[in-house]
Amino acid sequence: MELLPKIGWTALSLFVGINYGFVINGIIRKVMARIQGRFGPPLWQPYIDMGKLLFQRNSIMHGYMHWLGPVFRSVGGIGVFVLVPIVIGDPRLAGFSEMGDLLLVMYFMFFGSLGMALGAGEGGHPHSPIGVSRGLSQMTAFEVPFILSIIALATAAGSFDINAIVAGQQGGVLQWNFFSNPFATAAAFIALLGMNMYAPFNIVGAPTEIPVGPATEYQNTYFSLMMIGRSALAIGKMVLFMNLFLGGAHSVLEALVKVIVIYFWSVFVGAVFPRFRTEQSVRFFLRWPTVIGVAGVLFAQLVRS
Amino acid sequence: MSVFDYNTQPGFDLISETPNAGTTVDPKEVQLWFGPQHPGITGNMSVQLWMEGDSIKRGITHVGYLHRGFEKLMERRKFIQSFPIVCRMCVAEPDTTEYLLASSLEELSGLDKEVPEKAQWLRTLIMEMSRLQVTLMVLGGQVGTMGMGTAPNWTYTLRDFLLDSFEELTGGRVYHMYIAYGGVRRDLTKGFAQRLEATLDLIEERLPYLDDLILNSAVFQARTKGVSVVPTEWADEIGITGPTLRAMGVASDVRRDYPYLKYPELDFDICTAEGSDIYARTKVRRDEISQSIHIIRQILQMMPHEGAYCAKLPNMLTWTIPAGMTYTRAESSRGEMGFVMVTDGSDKIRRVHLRGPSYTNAVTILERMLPGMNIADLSATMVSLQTCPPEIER
Amino acid sequence: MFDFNHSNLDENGNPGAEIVSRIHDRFGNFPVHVQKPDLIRLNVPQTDIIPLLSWLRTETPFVQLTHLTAIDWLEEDEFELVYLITAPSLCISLMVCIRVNREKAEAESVFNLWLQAETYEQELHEMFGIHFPGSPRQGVPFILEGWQDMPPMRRDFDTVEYCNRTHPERPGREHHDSRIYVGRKFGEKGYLK
Amino acid sequence: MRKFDPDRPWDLTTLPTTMAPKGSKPHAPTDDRCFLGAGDVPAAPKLQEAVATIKNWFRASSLNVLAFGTGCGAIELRPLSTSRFDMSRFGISGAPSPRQANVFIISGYLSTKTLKRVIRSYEQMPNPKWVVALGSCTINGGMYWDSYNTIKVLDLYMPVDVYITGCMPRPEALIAGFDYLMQDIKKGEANGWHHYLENLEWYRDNQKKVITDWDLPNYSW
Repeated sequence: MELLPKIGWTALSLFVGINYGFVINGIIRKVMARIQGRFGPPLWQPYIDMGKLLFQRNSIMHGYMHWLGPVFRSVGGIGVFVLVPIVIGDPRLAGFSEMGDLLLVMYFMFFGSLGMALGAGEGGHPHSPIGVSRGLSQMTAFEVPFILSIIALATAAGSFDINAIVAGQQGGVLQWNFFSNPFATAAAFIALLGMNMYAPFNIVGAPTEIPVGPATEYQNTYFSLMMIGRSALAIGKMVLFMNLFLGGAHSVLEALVKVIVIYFWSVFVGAVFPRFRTEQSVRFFLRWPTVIGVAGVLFAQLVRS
Repeated sequence: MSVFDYNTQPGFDLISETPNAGTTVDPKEVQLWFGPQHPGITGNMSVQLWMEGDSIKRGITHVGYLHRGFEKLMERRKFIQSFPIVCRMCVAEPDTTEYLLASSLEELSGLDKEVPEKAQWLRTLIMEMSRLQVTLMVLGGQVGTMGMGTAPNWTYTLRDFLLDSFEELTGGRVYHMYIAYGGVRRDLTKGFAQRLEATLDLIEERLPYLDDLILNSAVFQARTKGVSVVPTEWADEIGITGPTLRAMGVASDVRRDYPYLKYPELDFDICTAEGSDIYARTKVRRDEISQSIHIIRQILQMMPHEGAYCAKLPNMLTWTIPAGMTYTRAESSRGEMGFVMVTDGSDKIRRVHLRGPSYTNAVTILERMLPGMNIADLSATMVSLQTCPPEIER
Repeated sequence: MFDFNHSNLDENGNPGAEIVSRIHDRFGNFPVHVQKPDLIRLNVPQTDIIPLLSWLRTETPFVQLTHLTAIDWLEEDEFELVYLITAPSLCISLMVCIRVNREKAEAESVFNLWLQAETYEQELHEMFGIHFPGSPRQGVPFILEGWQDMPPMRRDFDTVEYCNRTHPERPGREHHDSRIYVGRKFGEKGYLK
Repeated sequence: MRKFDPDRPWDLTTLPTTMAPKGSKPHAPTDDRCFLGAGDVPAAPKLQEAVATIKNWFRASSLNVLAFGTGCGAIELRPLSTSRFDMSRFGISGAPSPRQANVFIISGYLSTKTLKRVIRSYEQMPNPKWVVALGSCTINGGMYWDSYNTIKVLDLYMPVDVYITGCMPRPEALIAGFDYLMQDIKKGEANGWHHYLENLEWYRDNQKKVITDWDLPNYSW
């Protein structure tokens, strides 16, 4: 496909993806409210919040690095989103997936948080470094089972290319990695709980401990940029999980449904748990999920040989 | 004799808040104010922390943000004018302080023998309802400090149904001013018992779900077991009372030890737990909810339906009380509360001083538990000790 | 530790008689007032307070300091300090009262016996100006911040005058006595006799 | 940057965005390019009005309340935010840090010690911001009219947009108060924050009269 239309289609899908993230965010707020016995905010509340953030004024700035933090964060999210194919065999909705593989996607997932950490540290509030250290230690911990699970999938598919992994799962539901390698799936979905930062792993911005964490000093427009980045990253991650474990999607509708199903896995877990302490969270990920991940790698080797 | 040497803050001068001469400040140390503007703080107080990474090296409690000088104001008011003041001493649980004021002045004036039977039952009822609603609030707040929104929403709603009963009985949701000299202000309304019973049934029905969310939750147990242990030897040294003491396994309760009102006639257990950590204190609170429900049901059954609810009173604007000094106590949801009450024969209180459990819990105990604590546990610890700042500074 | 149990009752069924006679034997005849069965008030000279409290803390069941407060007897030019000591095993409290001079208000600290006395003494120092030498945090601001007047809980501190001087009022408000408003509505007296 | 026109108070775009009050030395950079809306091109009045209406609608529909329970009224904020009354229905939610809040609920009497922290938190909130004051105590001192440690009239020390009477106001009263606030914001009349900046010296004088150990900066950024 020509580069220019490709950029156009990717930008369009990014726009739709970010908006879908906002919609899902509204649904989540509503669902959480219903679980808690509340009526909940209107579905379009994320859009109103976004508009309000844009129309408030910033009153403080801690240097340009501080300002760049949300930019890095959004770049990370957008990077993940554009590198993941959305619909199988549709070059318009494949993004730039043939130009990068899983490792690049994972790099972008890490990159956003690192950039945010750099910017947040500039704020100077003690909550920021505490939140950053919490977030980075938890991230390093959940990366272990996640990477093990990805190694297992790559072993089975023989490649780190997402398109190849998706192609290997075609031909029936039982061909999905969700069923063909349950160990890798379990490890990755537990790691997903940590990535999505719902309870019990919402230790970064824990409001009763270190309010807002790294983002303590961030304000309106910074926040709106972070909302965009977070939305792109969340949808990108869900699409990635859909491709890795649920056999990709054959149509846009299928993709939308699978994304919301994967998303609500962590939302429902988050509704019924308090949060861990940092070291408990790290210990959690390095214990059973890691063992399951190793089992997933061995299982993949066994099946292959 | 002290288990705690005060000078565990080496080289630090508390008055000027600066390091003493000749000592160096650890460059890794960060000073952090936990409150007063902080969602995790209980009420309006603050803890000044010196942190090293995630863990606290030492800290000081600062109170006084809510000081209104109640005791000074009550020296200027007539006896009847003191009621609106005392109930604001502890916002969440106003009935205990109302009872303390009424009973201490009744004792000094000799009015206590004239309080009718029914008034005593009604006082017992409202004090137990008040304990129940605070305990519900704290039980949800305990897990709310650990980031779960579901359980606090449920318990706050259950508490709100109880507040409806308060409103029906007294006219106020939060501040009741129900207990008056010589009895109470108002009789039960028609059908009140049935409606309160329905609320109690609802609470009892929801309790198993709350258990699953809170006490039986693996994450909650991991967060709370063995955390913020109050050493048993502090019980005498610091004068700990209430759920904090009962969580050490000591069955101590003012309702049983210094019987007042109708509690001697009621059948209830004193809930204790072992471990003296946050989990034990939460468990004590959870069990007390069941006990309170049990007590309220008994009261509703045993209460006489006929009779006066208030004694014949002298003219409140010219009422004088002979000189005397006494101490009255009652069990609040946090522990022993008491009034030192002094009168001098005039129509005003000479001196009144509130003794509250938060005084020791929030300052003496908390400051001694801070070194080595993780900042993630601070908020949970404060809720489990039930620190209530308006009671400390009044 | 002497043997103390509920069988040592006086004719009124008051278990406190034993401890009172013990204190009288050891420290001399203090005036005693039995306020109620579980509350006994002792008026003690200032010099005897620390020996008495140490003895109570170490050799009797009276191990808890429940409360420490002060009363300002302006007419007699004295402060009265009230130590409320409780025996949890017996469920009896002792109110030990001492009088200190108001001009040179100073009393010995009981921080060495009970840890939480530190906070009570800090508050009394701030609110009454009673100094407890040796107690930590004497002079550390506890409740008030930037207070420059006399300690506010003293009887001769006039809160209304202070309030009118520092905190301005909303214009249009004439009185704070509700009786005047009621009087305008219901008659001159304002209330029914 | 254009001058603020008192005849057009709804026109929030005329305000300087970096908000450096007279006589203060902001340690925030004065580089206007970092701040959104600084380079607004003057548009036709009709268009400006329309833009301001849209902005105000968004601001009114998403209010973030600062988590600072200054007095007893804070106990009714919990029922307000939980299942029974649920303020999130109206787009009101909490904000743990003053940097992200735009509504300050003064929940009752203010002691002078708290007033200092309140002023600091208030100034740290980004503009536009609104103050809701609860209870009789903030209006005229209420039952604490003769207390030596509480202030009597809140609007001498900070601008108040909505007063809610009662001691303490019920959650329904709070919802009604928020409704008034939202209507005022939509009409562009809730301009207390702007009044504060314009009359900062007067407010400062009043504040320094009650806070005897004044150690705050000229303006807490």
